[in-house]
Amino acid sequence: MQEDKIIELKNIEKICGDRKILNIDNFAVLKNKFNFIIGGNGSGKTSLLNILCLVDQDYQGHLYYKGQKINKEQQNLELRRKFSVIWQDPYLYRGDVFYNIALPLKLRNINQNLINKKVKEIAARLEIQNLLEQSAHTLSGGERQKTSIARALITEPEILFVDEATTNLDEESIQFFNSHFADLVTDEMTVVMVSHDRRQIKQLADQITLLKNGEIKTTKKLNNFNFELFGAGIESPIVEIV
Amino acid sequence: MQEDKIIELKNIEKICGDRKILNIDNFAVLKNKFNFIIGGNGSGKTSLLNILCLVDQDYQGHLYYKGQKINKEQQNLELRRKFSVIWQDPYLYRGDVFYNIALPLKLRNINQNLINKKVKEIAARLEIQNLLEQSAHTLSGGERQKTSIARALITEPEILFVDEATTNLDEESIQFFNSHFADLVTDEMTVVMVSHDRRQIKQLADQITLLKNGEIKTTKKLNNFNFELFGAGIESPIVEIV
Amino acid sequence: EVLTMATTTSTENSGLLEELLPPFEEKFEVRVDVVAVGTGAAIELGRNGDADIIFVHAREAENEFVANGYGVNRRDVMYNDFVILGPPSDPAGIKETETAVEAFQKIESEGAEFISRGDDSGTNKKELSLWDNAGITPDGSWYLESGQGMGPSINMANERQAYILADRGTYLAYSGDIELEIVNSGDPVLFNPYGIIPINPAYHRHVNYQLAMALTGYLTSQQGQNIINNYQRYDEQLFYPSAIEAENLEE
Amino acid sequence: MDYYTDAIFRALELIITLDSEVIQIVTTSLKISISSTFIASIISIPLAIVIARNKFKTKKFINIILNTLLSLPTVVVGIFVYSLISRRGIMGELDLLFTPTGIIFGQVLLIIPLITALIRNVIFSMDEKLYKTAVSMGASRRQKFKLLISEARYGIIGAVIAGFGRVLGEIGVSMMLGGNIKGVTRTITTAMSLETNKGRFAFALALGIILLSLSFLINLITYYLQEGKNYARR
Amino acid sequence: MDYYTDAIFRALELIITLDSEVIQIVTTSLKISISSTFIASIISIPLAIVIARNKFKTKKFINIILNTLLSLPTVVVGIFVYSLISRRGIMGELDLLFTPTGIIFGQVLLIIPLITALIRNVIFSMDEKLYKTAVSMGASRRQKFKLLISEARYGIIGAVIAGFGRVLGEIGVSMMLGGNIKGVTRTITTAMSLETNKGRFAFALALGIILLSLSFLINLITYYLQEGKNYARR
Ligand SMILES: Nc1ncnc2c1ncn2[C@@H]1O[C@H](COP(=O)(O)OP(=O)(O)OP(=O)(O)O)[C@@H](O)[C@H]1O
Ligand SMILES: Nc1ncnc2c1ncn2[C@@H]1O[C@H](COP(=O)(O)OP(=O)(O)OP(=O)(O)O)[C@@H](O)[C@H]1O
Ligand SMILES: [Mg+2]
Ligand SMILES: [Mg+2]
Repeated sequence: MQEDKIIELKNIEKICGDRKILNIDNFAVLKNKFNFIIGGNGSGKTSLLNILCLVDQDYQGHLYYKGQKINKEQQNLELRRKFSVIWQDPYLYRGDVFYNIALPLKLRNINQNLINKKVKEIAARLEIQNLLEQSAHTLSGGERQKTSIARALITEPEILFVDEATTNLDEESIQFFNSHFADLVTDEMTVVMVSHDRRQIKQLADQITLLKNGEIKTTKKLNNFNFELFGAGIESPIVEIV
Repeated sequence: MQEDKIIELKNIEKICGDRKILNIDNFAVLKNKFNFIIGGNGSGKTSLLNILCLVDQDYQGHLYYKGQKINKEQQNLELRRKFSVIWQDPYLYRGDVFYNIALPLKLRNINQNLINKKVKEIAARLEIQNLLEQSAHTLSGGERQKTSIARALITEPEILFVDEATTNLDEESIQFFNSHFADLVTDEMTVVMVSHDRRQIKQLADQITLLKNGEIKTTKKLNNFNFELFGAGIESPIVEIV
Repeated sequence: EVLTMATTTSTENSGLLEELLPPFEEKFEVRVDVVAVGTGAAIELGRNGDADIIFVHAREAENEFVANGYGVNRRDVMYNDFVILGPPSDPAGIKETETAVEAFQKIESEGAEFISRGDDSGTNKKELSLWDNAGITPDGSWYLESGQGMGPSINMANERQAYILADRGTYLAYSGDIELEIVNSGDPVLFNPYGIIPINPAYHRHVNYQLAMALTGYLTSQQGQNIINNYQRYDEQLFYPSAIEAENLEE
Repeated sequence: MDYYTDAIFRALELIITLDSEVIQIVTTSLKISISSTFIASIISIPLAIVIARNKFKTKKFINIILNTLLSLPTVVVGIFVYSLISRRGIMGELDLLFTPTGIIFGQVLLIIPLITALIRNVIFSMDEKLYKTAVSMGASRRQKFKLLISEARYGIIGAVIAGFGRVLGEIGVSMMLGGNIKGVTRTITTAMSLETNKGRFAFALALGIILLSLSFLINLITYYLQEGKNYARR
Repeated sequence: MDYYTDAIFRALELIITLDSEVIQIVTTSLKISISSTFIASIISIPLAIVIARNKFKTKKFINIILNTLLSLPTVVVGIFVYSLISRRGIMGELDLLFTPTGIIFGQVLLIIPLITALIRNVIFSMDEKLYKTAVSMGASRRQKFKLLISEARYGIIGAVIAGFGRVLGEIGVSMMLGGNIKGVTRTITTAMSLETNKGRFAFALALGIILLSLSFLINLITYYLQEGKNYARR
C-alpha cells in the first residue's frame, strides 16, 4: 500500500460565535486507507468531517485534493460527487425509503432502470428491501441509519465519510457494515471514519487521529496495530479505547 | 432482591397502517432491577418502550402499574411524572442547554433556586456545565445526548426508560453513564433499557427480553449471569451479543 | 347626543357638509355622524333604521321610501346640476347641441364612447331617464358601464376620452387633473334635486326623530339655506337652495 | 403625474405638523387593528392547534373550508356582520354599527381564517418528537400546549403579523361597519379611499405612506421583541 | 332582515340558470386570480428562498420591510399601478388600464409580499440538515433549490393558497385598475361591491356565496392534487 495523501488540510481554523471549534495546522487523509478520527464529545470530529467532505466551505485555511488547492468560493460539484457521507444524525427526505436511497443517483441523472436495479441491490444487502415503500419518517432508529448508509454507498464513492454510522445498528448490521467496508476498501475506496467503537477501530484502522478541543493531539499510521504505543503519553481517556 | 412487578403488560397489540408492529401477551418490568430489551432493528423495542412509559396510549390490551390497571383514556399525569425517558433520537427544545435540562422541573413547578442548583449539579456530573448557555441546536451529537440524559435524570424518576442512550457518547461518558446507573438503581430506581451494547448488558442486566418482529422470543431473569444458557436454542444473531 | 345621517358619496365629497353641519352641531350640542355610501345603500341603511335621517338625490326612490312608510316629512333642500363632459377635441360635436337629449342622441348616432355609472345612483337614474327621453336603448360597445362612483367614472372617461354625465361638484373637484371639458350644460332637465328624509319613528322606535326634524328644520331654514347658497368651491357655486325663495336669501 | 414627490412632501408635512385629524385617524386605525389582531389571535391559536393536532372525522373537510375562507371578501364579512349588528339584526340593541367595536367585530372574523390556516400549517410542520418528549417529561395537556406554542413561536408570530397587516391595510370592512365617520370611525384606509374618490390621489398616497411607516415601526418593534438576534441568526 | 335565505335562493338561481352575466364575471375572476397567483408565485418562491437562505447585510432590514408590506392597502397598489399604466404614465402606451391585464399587474404586486413572507417563514423553519445532506449527496445549486422546494412543498402550497385567497377576495385593486366595466373587467368582487352600494345586500351576498363555492372547489382540487393522503395523515 502506498501512502498517497488524497486530501490535505493546511492551517484550518473554524470559529462559531466566540468559540474556536477547530484549529488544525496539518491533516491528511490517506488514499485507499481507513482514516479514523476519534476524540471526546464536542472535540470537533463532525466539524472536521464537514470541511473534509466540502459540505462546509466557510472556514480559514486551505484544502488540497490530490495536491490541488480547492477554491472555497466554488461549488466543486464534480469533486463532491466523488464523495459520500453517512451522517451522525441522518436526515431523510419526505417520501419513502426508495426515494431516499435513489436520490443521489437521480441528482446524477442516472437512468431510472439502473436506479431501480441499484436500489434493490443495496437494499437487499442491508436487509431493508421490505421497507422500500415505507414512508421514511415512520422508520425505526436503526432502519433510518441503514437507509442513510444505503444512500451513501449507492454512488460507489471514491471517498466515503462516516460519522458514527453504527450508532443505532444491531449487532448483525454492524458486522455487515464492518465487513462490507473491508471489502469495499480493497476496491480503491478511501474511508474517513468517526467512531467511538473500539472494536471497529481495532478491526479496520490504518490511521488514527485523536482530536481534543478542536486540535489534533496525535496522528498515528498503523501497520501492525499497537495500542500501547499509540496511547503512550496522552492523558485523554479516549486513548484507552484504542 | 425481591422480584416485584412494577409494570405489567397483558395482550398488547399495536398496529401501524397494515403492519402489526407489536404483539405481546405478557411482559413485566421488575422493580428495582435493570430490565433490558434487546432485538434487531425494527423489532419493536422503541414501540414497546413508548407503551411502557405511557407516551403511547393508543394500542390494544392493558397495562398495570403495581397491579392496578391504567386507564388509557386518561392523562395519567401523576404516574407519568414518576417516569423519565432517554430517547433514541433526543428532541431538544428551542433554547439553551440550561432551559432544556430545567424543563421537567419547571413542568413540576419546582422553585427556581432549586432548579438552578439541580441543573448545575447534573450538568457538572455530565461535564456539560460549560455548555449551559449554548443554544441547543448548535450542540454536537454527543452533547445533545448528554443534555437529554441530564434532562431525564434531573427528576430522579422512579422508573427510567432508556433507548440506546449511549449512542454517540464517547468512552468516558459511557463509563460514567453505566456506573451512574449502577449507583442509582440501589437507590430504589427501576431501569428499562434498550441497548445493543454487549458490555452494558453484561455489566448491568437483571432481566433480558428478546424481541423479534414485535413478539417476545425469550425473557430471562439473570442472577448469576450466564450467556450460554440464555443464548441456547435461539436462532437470532442478537443473542450472540449476550 | 349623536345623529346619524346616511348620504351619498358625492354629497360628502363636495365638502358642503363640513360647512353646513357645524353650526347645527353647536346649536343643538349634537354630533352628526355622516355615513357616505351609494344612494341605494343609503336608502337601505334608512330602511333598516341604521340612520336617523337620509340625505340623497334620487327623487323616485325617495318617493317610494316615503310611500312605504320608512320615512316621513321629506323636504327639498337644494339642487345642483349635471353636466355632460367630453374630450376637448369633442369628436361627436356635442358642443353644438342645445338640449341634453339632443346631446345624447348625437353621442349615440356618432357611436362615441360613453361611460355610464351603472350603479343605480341618482346620477345613473338621471342618465337613464335622458336616454329614455331620447328614445334610445343604450347598448353596444360604445356604452360602458363602470359600476363605480362619480369620481372614478370621470377618471375612466378621461382615460378613454369618452363622454359622461357628471354632477358639477365632482367635475370641479377633478377638473385640475383631467382633460375632459363641459360639452353641454344648463338644460333644466339636468337639475338634480336633493331631499332630506327623517326616518319614521313609528317604524323604527329608537331613531332620534326629534333631532332629525331639528336638522330638517335647520337645513331648510334661512341660516341653512344661506350657507348652501354661499358655499363655493373652485370659484363656483355648487348648490342652489330650494327650500326658500331666492329673494329671502342673504349674500 | 408627479404624485410621488407630492405625496412624500404631504406625508412629511402631515407628520411634522402633527396634523390633529391625521393623529386622530392614525390612533383609530392602530387601536382597531391591534385589538382585532389580538382578539383574532386569542381565538385562532388554540383553534389552529386543535385542527392540526386532533384526529376527527371532519378534519379534511375543515381544512378545505379553512383554505376556502382565505378568500372571504371584505364585502361578505361586511354584509354578514352588518346583518347582525344593524338595528334590525339580532345584536341591534348593542348599537355596534358605525363604531370602532363594530369594525373590530368584522375584522376579527376576516382574519381568523388567515391566522388559523397559517398557524395550522406551522403546527403541521413541527417535529412529531416534540409531543412525545413533552409527554415523557411529565407535561400536562395544558403544559404540552404551552410548550408547543413556545416551540412554534416564530411561525405563530409570522402568522399574527400577516393577520395584522391584513387588517391594518383593509378597507371594505372598516368602510361598511365603521361608516368612515369623521372623528369617530375614520381610519387611515377609509380616509385614503375617500381621498381617492375625491380624486386627491397624492393625498391618498401620503396617507398610504403614513400607514406603511406605522406598519414598519410596529414590525421593527416586534422584530426586536421576538429575540431579534435568534431570528436573524437562522 | 332576511338576507340569507334570500341570498341563498338567489345564488342557487344564478347558478342553476347559468345566468350568462354571472358566468362571465366568474370566468373573469378566475382567469385573473389564477394568473396573478401563478405569476406572483413564480416570483415569490425564489425570492423567499434567497431572503431566507442567504446571508447579506441588509437581511434584517429586508425582513422587516417584507413584514411591513403585508399591510400594503389595495388603494396604495391601485394608485401606484394606476400612475404607471394610465395614459399619462410611463407604461401608458400599453393600454393596460381597465383591462384584466391591468388588474393582474396590481394583484401580483399586492400578493408578492404575502407569498414571499409566508414562504420565507416556512424555509426558516426547515431543518438545517436538509442542506448539508443535499450538498453531501452531490446536489448542484439548482438541485439543492429543487430539493428544498420539494421538502417545503406543503408550506409553499399553503402560502400560495393564502395568496390565491387574497386576490380572489380582493376588491380595491380590481376596482381601481379594472374599472368594474360590465362585460370586460367586472369580477365577482367588484360586482359585489356594486350591488352593495346599490343597497342590494342579498344579491351581493348571493355573489359572495358563489365566490366561496368557487374557492371551495378549487381548494378541494388542490387538496387532492397535493397528495391528499399524505397531507391528511400528518
Ligand atoms: N407508522 C408506521 N407505519 C408502518 N410501520 C411503522 C410505523 N411506525 C413504526 N413502524 C415500524 O415498526 C417497526 C418497529 O419500530 P421500532 O421503532 O419499535 O423498532 P426498534 O426495535 O426500536 O428498532 P431500532 O433498533 O432500529 O430502533 C419498524 O419496522 C418500523 O418501520
Ligand atoms: N454555532 C455554534 N456555536 C457554538 N458552538 C458550536 C457551534 N457549532 C458547534 N459548536 C461546538 O463545536 C464543538 C464541536 O462540535 P462537533 O459536532 O464537531 O463535535 P464532535 O467531535 O462531532 O462531537 P460528538 O462526538 O459529540 O459528535 C462542540 O462543542 C459544539 O458545541
Ligand atoms: Mg459529531
Ligand atoms: Mg428504536
